[in-house]
Amino acid sequence: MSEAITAILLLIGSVFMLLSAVGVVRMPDLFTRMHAATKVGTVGVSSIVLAAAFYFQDMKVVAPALLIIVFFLATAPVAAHMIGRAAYEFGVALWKGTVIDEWKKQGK
Amino acid sequence: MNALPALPILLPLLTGIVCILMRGNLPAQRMASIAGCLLQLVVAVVLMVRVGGGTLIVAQMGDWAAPYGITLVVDVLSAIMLVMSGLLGLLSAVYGLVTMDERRERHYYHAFFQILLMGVNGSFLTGDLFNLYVWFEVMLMASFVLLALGGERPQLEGAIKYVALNFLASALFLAAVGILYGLTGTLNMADLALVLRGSEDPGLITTVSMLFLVAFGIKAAIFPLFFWLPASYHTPPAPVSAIFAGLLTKVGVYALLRMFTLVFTPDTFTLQLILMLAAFTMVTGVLGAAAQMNFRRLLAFHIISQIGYMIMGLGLFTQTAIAAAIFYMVHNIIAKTNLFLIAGIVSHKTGIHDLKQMGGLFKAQPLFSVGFLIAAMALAGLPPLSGFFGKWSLAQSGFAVERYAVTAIALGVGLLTLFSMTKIWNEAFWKPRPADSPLPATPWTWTTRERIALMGPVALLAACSVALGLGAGWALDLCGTAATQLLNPAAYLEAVLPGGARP
Amino acid sequence: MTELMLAIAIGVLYASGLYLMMRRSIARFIIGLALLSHGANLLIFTAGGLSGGRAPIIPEGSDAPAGLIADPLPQALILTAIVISFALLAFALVLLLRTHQETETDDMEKLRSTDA
Amino acid sequence: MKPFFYNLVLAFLWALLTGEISLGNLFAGFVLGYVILGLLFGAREKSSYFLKVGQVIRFVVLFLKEMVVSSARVAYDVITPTYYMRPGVVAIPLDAKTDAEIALLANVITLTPGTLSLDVSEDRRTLYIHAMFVHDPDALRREIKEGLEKQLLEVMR
Amino acid sequence: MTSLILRTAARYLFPLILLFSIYVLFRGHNDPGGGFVGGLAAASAYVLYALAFDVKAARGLLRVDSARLTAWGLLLALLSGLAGLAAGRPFLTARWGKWTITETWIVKAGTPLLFDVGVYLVVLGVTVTILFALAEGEDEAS
Amino acid sequence: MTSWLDRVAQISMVILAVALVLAFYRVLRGPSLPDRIVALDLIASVVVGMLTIHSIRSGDYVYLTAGIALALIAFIGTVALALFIRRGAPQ
Amino acid sequence: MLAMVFSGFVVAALLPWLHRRIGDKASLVAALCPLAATLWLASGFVGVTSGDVITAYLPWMPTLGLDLAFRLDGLSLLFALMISGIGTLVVLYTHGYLHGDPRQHRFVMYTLMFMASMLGVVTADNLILLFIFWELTSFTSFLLIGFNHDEEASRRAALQAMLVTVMGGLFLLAGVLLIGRAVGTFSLSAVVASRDLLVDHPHYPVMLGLVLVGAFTKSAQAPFHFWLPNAMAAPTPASAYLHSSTMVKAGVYLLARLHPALGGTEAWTLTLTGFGALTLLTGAVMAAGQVYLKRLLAYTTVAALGALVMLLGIGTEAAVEAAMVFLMAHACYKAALFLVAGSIDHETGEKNVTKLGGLFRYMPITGATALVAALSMAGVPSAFGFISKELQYAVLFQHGWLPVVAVVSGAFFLLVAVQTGIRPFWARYRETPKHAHEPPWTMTLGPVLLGVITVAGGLFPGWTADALAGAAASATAFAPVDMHLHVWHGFNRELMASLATLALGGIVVLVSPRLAGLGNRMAGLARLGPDRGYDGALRGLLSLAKWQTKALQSGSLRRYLMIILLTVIALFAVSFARSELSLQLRDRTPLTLPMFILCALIVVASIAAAVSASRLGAVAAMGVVGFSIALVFVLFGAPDLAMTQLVIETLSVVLLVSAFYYLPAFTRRSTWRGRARDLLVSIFAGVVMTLLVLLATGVSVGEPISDYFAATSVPLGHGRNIVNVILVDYRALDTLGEITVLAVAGLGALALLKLRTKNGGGES
Ligand code: NA
Ligand code: NA
Repeated sequence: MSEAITAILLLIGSVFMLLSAVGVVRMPDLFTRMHAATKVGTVGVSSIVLAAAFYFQDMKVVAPALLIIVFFLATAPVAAHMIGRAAYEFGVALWKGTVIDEWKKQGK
Repeated sequence: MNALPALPILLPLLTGIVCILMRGNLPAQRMASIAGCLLQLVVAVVLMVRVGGGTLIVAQMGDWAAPYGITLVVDVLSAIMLVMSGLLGLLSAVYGLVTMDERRERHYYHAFFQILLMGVNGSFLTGDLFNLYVWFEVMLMASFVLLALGGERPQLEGAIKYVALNFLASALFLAAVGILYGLTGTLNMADLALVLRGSEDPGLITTVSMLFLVAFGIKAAIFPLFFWLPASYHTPPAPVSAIFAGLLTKVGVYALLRMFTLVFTPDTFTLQLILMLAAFTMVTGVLGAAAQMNFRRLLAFHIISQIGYMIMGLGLFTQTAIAAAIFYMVHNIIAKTNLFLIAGIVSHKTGIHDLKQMGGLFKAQPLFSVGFLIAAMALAGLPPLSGFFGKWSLAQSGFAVERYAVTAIALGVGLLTLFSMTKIWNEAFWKPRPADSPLPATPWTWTTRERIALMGPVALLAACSVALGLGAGWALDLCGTAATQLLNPAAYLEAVLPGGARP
Repeated sequence: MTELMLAIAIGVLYASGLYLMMRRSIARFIIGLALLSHGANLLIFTAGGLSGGRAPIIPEGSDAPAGLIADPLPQALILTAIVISFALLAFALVLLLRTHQETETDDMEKLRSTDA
Repeated sequence: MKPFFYNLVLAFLWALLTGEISLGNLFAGFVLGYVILGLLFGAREKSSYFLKVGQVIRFVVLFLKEMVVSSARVAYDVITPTYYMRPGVVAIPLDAKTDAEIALLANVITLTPGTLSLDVSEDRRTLYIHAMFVHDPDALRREIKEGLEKQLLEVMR
Repeated sequence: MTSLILRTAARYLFPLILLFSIYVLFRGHNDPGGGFVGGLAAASAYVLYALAFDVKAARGLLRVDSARLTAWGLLLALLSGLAGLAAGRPFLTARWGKWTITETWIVKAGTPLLFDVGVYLVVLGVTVTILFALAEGEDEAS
Repeated sequence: MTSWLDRVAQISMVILAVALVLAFYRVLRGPSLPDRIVALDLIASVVVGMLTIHSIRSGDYVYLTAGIALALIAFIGTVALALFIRRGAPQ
Repeated sequence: MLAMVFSGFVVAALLPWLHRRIGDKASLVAALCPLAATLWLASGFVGVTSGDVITAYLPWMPTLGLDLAFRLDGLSLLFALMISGIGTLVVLYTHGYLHGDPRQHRFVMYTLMFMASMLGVVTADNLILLFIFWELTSFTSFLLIGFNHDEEASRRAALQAMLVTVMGGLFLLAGVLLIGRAVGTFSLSAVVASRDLLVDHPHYPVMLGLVLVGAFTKSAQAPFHFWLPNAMAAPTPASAYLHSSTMVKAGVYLLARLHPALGGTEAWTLTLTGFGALTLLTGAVMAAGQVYLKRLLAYTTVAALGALVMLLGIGTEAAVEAAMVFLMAHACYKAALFLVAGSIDHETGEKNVTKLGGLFRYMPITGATALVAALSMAGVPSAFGFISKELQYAVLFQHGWLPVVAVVSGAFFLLVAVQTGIRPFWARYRETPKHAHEPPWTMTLGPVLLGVITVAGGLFPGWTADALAGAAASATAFAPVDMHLHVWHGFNRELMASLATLALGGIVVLVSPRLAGLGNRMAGLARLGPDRGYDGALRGLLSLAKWQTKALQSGSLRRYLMIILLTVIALFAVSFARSELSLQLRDRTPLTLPMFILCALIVVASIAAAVSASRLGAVAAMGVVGFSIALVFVLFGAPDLAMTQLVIETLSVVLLVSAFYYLPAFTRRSTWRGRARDLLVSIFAGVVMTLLVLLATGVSVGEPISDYFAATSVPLGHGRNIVNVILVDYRALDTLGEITVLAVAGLGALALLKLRTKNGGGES
C-alpha cells in the first residue's frame, strides 16, 4: 500500500516538475513563467518529498520531509514576489497578450 | 616529544589568533609577533639539535598511525628549513617594527604574517601529500593577502598575476594528488613511496610526476613558469617582500626535493629535463636581472636565477649535489633576504627604488654599504662568503657526473650575477648622488629604534653569510646528512611506517 | 562508461576554465577560476574511484557499514578542497574588484605596469 | 505570549529535526530556541497571542486544495499548444494591517489560483498581483478579498 | 526600501535557519552535515537578514564582530586539539566523555565536536565578514 | 524495495533530469536576468526532488538533509539576485 | 705563516678604529704589518733558499678537501717578499700621497686586505684555498681601482677589471675542479707531484685551457690585456702595487706553480709562447703611443707580463731562471717608476709627459731614483734589467723568431724608460699646474729603496738575487736549479742583441715625436679591439637581456598562462609518448541515463559559461555546473559533498553577482585569432586532464586505505559519518589548515576592501 502511494506521489511529483520546467521554457513572458515555476514546482517537489516520507515511514525521514515542504511553502512565494517586483521595476516586458496593468496605471 | 613537531605549526597560529583578537592594540600585536617568532626559532633549533645526528622525529597527528592519519616528520632537511623560517620570521618581524605602517598593522598584518609562517612550517613538516596541499594553500592565501594588503595599484596588479598563476599551480597540484590517490589509494608520502616502488608501471608514474614538476615548478619559479614572481615580488612593503624572497619559492624547491627523492624515483629522462629547466632558469633569471634598473626588481629576477642552482642540484641527483643544493638554498635564503631588507631600508629612508635616481650611499652610509656588499658578494659567490661554497660544491658535483654543459652555465651565470650586483653597487653606492635625485643630500640620521630594527637584521644576516662561508664545511656536512636521508629513505620509511607496511 | 563521460566532463571543465582565465575581462577570469576548481574536485572524485556503493555513513547501532560504501577519503579531500577554493574565489573576487576600482579598467591586458 | 509560542514551535521543530521526541530533547530545543529568539528580538516585543487551532486547520486544508488545483490549471495551460490565459496586473486594496497579515496574504495569493503577488504599495494599502486569468479585474478583486483575505484575517486575528 | 513581505519572512525564517544550522552542526558527526555546512547555513541566516533589512541590522544581530568571531572559532579548534597534547598524546588526539542524564538520554561529547564548533564559527565569521563587507562597498572605507 | 517501485523511481529520476535540462535551457536563453533567476530557482527545486528520489532508491535517507540545506540557501540566493536586479545594475 | 697571511685582514679590520683614534698616523702604524711580514720572510730567507720548505696547516673543511694549508718554498718566497716588501713601501707612500684625505685609512685598509690576499695566493698549498685568495685579490682590486668612485671612468675600470679577472677566475675554478678530480685531492703539493696523471688525462687540454684563461686574464695577456691600462684610474699607489708588481703577477705565479704539473707539453709551450709574444709586442708597441705617465707604464707592464709568460712557456731551466730574474727586476724598477710617476703627478699636477720637463732641479732624489729605474728598464748594462735581459736573450735564441720580438719590444722599453724616467727630469723645464718640489719622505723612501735594490741587483747579483731566483726557479722547474748570475757574460750574441736593442731604441726615441702620431693611431685601433669588444659584449648582453625579458615577462597574463599550459601539455605528451601507455577503458561503472544527462549538462553548461556574452548568464551557467556536480556526488554516495557543494555554489553565485555589480559588462576584446589560439591551448590542456583521469581510473597499484576508516570510525572515532570523522579527527590537521585559509581569506578580503593606501611606500 505505502509503496503504491509512494509510486503515485513520485510520478505526480516528477510530472509536475516536468510541466513546471516546460512552462518555464514555453510560457511567453517572465511573469507567466513564474506562475509555472513557483506553483507547479512547489507542488511537484512537495509531492516527491511526501513520497519519501511515505516510503520510509520513519520519523528520521518524515521530519525533514515535512520541513522541506514547509520551507518551500514559506519561501517560494517570497522569492516569486522578489523576482516579480524586481523584474517589473527593472522593466521586463509583459507578454503582448496581457490585458491589464493597474500597477503601471498608478504611476509606479 | 609528541608536542615538539607540531609546535612550528601551532605557535604561529596561536600568535596569529592573538593578533586578530588584539586588533586595536598595536604594541601588543608587535610583541606577540616577535615573541611568537622567537619561540618558533627556539623550537626549530631544538628540533635541529635533536635530528642533526640523523635520527628522525615522527609525530602522528591525532594519534592515528600512518598512513591513516597525518604524520609530521622532522628530518635534517625539514629541521634546516624550519630554522631558516624561524630566523627569517624573527628578523622580518623585528624589521617590520619600523618599516610597517600602522594602517596595515591594524588590518591584521601580523596575523597574516604569522599564518604565512604557519603554512611554510607546515609544508616543511608534513609527511602527507594532501596535507602538503593544505599547507601550500595556507601559505598561498596568506601571501595573497600580504601581497595585496594596502591596496596600492602596483600591489594589486602584481597580486593578480601572483594569484592567477599560483591558483593554476594549486589546481594542478590538487589534480595530481587526486590522480595519485586514485592510483595508489594512499596519501602518506612514505606509504606512497612503498606502493610506487612496488609498481610495475613506471611510465604512468613518470607521467603523473610531470604534473607535480609543473605544480611545484610554478611555486619554485623555475623556467618557464616563473612569470608571477617578477611581476609581484617588488610591490609589497619591504618586510613582506623580504620574507617572500627569502622563503616562499624555497618551499617549492623543498617540495620538489622531497617529492622527487622520497615519492618518485626520477628516471634519466626526468633528471635530464630537470637539468635543462635548471639551466634555462639560471640564464633567463640572471638576464632578467641584468635588464633591470630597479633595486627590488633586479633582486626579484635574481631569485629565479638562483632557484636554477638548487634545481640543478636535484637534477644531478647525487648525494653531494643534493647537499650542495640544500646548502645553496640556505645560503640564498640568508643573502637574498638581506638584500631585500637593504633595498627596503633604502626606500624607507629615501622613498625610491630606481637605481638611476640613487647614488652616494657609500659616502653617506659606509657601514650600511658594507652590509650590502657582504650580502651582494655572497650572492655573487665571492669566496669565502657562503655563495662560493654552494657554487663550488655544485660545480664539483656537476663535474663528478660529467654534466659539463649545465655546470659551465652555472659558473657563467655566477659572473652575470656578479655583474648585476656590482651594477647596484656602482649605481646606488659609488655613483655620486645625481643632482636631481630625490635622495636627501644630507647623511641619514638613525633613531635608536631604527638602528636596532633595521640594521640589526641586516648585520645579523650579513654575519650569517660570513659564518656560513667560514663554516661551510660543517654546514655542508649537515646538508650532506640531509641529502643522504633524502636519497636513502629507508630510515624515513621505517620511522613513519615501522615494519615497512600498513599496520 | 561513466568514467569516460566524467573524464570528458572534467576535460571540458578544465578547458573552459582555462579559456576563461585567458580572457581579458576580469569577470570572465573569475568564472574561469570557479570552473577550474570544479574540474579539480570532480577529478579527485572520479580518480578516487566510483564505487556505486552507499553513502559512507554507518547505520545506527552498528560498528561497520552495511555492505559496500563509497570511499570516504576522497570525499573528505574534496570537501576540504571545495572550501579552500571557495576561500580563494572569494578573495580573488575582492582583489579583482579592488583592482578594477584602483585602475579603472577591467581589461587584464592593461594590468602590466609591474612587469619588466 | 507570541514569543513564548514561537519558542514552543521552535522546540518542537528541533525535536522533529533530531528525530527524537523526548522531554529532554524538547527542553534542549526550547533552550536553543530561546537563545535564538533572544538574539532576534531581544526582550522588547511583548504581545499576546491566542491560538485558533480550528481556524488554522480549516484554512490550511483550503489552501492546500487551492494550491493543487491552481497548479493543475497552470500545468494544463502549459501543455496545451494554445494559450488560454489572459494575464494582467491587478491592484487589490488591503484590509490586512500587520506585517504578518500582509505577508501571509501575499504568499497565499501567490500559491493559489493563477495569481502571483508582485508588491505591496508603500502605504501598505494596496497589493499588486499578476494574474493569469483576468476576465474581469473587479471580480478577481472581490474573489480574493472575500475568500482568502477574509479567512486569513479570521485565522490571524 | 526593501520588501515588507521579505522582512516578515526573514524575521520568521532567521531563527529557523539558525536552528537548522545548529542541528546540522551537531548531527554532522553521525549524519551528513558538520561545522562547515552548519556555519554556512548560519551565515546564510544572517545574510538573509541583511538582505531583508540592512547590513547594520544584521551586524547588530550577530552581536560579535565577525572578524573576532573568526578568531574565536580558530582558537576553539586549536584548543580542542591541544587537549590531546595536555594528555601527553599528539596534537589533535581526540578526548571523549560520556554523561548519562537519564536512562535513555546519554550525552557523548568529545573534542572533535568542539573542533567542529570551531569550524562552524570560522565559517560563519568569514562568510559574514566577506559578504557584509562587499555589501557595504565603499561607503565605510576607513 | 520492490523492483517495480525502483523502476518508477528510476523513471521519475529521468523525468527530473529532463526537467533539469529544460530549465537549463531557460538559464542559457534568458533573455532577461530575472528569467535566468526563475530558471535557477526551479533547478534548485528539481535538484531537491532528485535528492529525494535518490534517497528512496538507495534507501539512504541521508540525502534529505542536503535537500533542506539547498531549499534554504537557494531561497536566499534568489532573494539576493532579485535585490541585485533592483539595484539597477546594467545587464 | 698563518699570522703573516691573515694579519693583513686583521689590521685592515682594525684600521677604521685606529684612524678614529690617531688620524692619518694610522697608516704608519699599518705599515708595520707588511714590514713585519717582510722581516719574517727575510728571517726564513736562508733556509728556504737552500731548499727548506716552511708549512703551516690548520684544518678547515676536511670533508671538502679544503684546509688552511700553506707552504713557503722558493717560488712563494720570491713572490711573498715582493708583495710584503713593496707593500710596506706602498703603504708608507700612501701616507704621503693621500695626505689629508679623509679616506686615507680606507685606502690603506683595502691595500692591506689586498696584500693579505696576495700572500695567500702565493703561499696556499691547496688549489681551492689559492682560488679563494685569487678571487679576493680581484675583489680588493675592484675596491682599489674604483677608489675614486665619483668618477665614471673609475667605476667603469673597476667593473671591467673585476669582470675580466673574475671571468678568468671561473675558468680557473673549472680547471681546478677538473684537476682536483683527476688527482683526487686539491692539495697543491700533491697536484704538482702528479704530472703524469694530469698530462695523460683525457681532459688535459681542457684543464690546461681553463687554467690558462684564468692566468691570462689575471696577468693581462692579449687579448685580455685591455683592462690593465684602464685600471690606471686607480690611485697611483694602487697601480704601483697591483698593476706592476703583484696582482698581475698572480697569473705568472700560477703558471710557474703549475708548470711542473701541466707544463712541458707542446700545447703548453705553444700557447704560452704564442700569447706571451703577442702580448709582449702589443704592450710594447701600444706603449709608444701614450703620453700619460701611468698609461705608458701600464702598457710596458703588459709587455713585461707577456715576456714572463713567454719564458714560462719555453719552460727550460734557463728560461725559468730568466723569468724569475726578470720578475724581480721588473717588480723593482716598475714599482719605482710608478711611484715616481705618482710623485710627479702629486707634486706638479701634471700627468702628460709631453708637458713635463726639468724637474730634477726641484725633485733631485726622485729624479735620481727615476733615472736608476729607467736605466734598469731600458736594459742598460750593469743595471739589474740588463742582467735579466741577457738571460732572456740567451733563452730566446733557441727559439726562432722570438729574439726579434724581444729586440723590437726592448727598443720600445727604452723609449718608455726615457719618457717616464728621464724626460720629465732632464728635458727642458716646463711650467706645471703646481710648483714642483720634493715630496715628503714617505713618498721618496719607496722609490729610493727600490732604486737601491735595482742598483744592488745589477752590480752584485750574487748577494741575494741568485739565491732567491734560483730557489724560485727550482720550484718552477721542479728540479734543483743552481743559479749564478753574472754582471758580465763576455762578448756573445746576447750582448750583441742587447746592444742592438739599445741602438734600435735610440732610433725609436729619436723618431718618437713622429711615432707618437702612429702610436696614437694604433691606440685608436686598439680601442677597436678588445676594449671595444668588452663594451660591445656588455651592450649585447644588455640588449639580449632586455629583449629576453620583454619577450618572457611581457605582462600579459594570458601569455603567461599559455606558456605554462604549453609546458604542461608538452611534458605530458613527451612522457606519455615515452612510456607507451595505453588507455584501458576498463568499464567498471555502467552509465545510467540521469548520469549521462548530468555529464552532458556539465559539458554544455561549462561551455556556455565560457562563451556567454552576458556576465550573469555566465554566472548562472556556472551555477548549473555546480548543481550538476553536486548531483553527481549524490549519485555516487557523497551526501556531505553534495550538501556542501550545493550550499557553496549558491553562495558563490550570490557573491559573484554582488561583486559583478561593480564591474562593467563583458566586452569582446580579443581578435578571433587570439580566441582561436587560446581555445586550442585550452582544449589540449583539457584533453591532457581527460587522459590523466582515464589513466588513473584504469590502473590501480595499491589498495585504498579507506577500509581502516570504515572499521574504526564508530569504535574509535565515535562517529557514524565517516567523512565527518575524517574531517574532524583522522585528518583534523587538514581541516585546521583549511579553516585557517578561510579565515585569512575573510580577513584579507575585509582588509582589502577597507584599507586603501594612496601614495604609500609603493612604486609603479
Ligand atoms: Na571541512
Ligand atoms: Na584507480
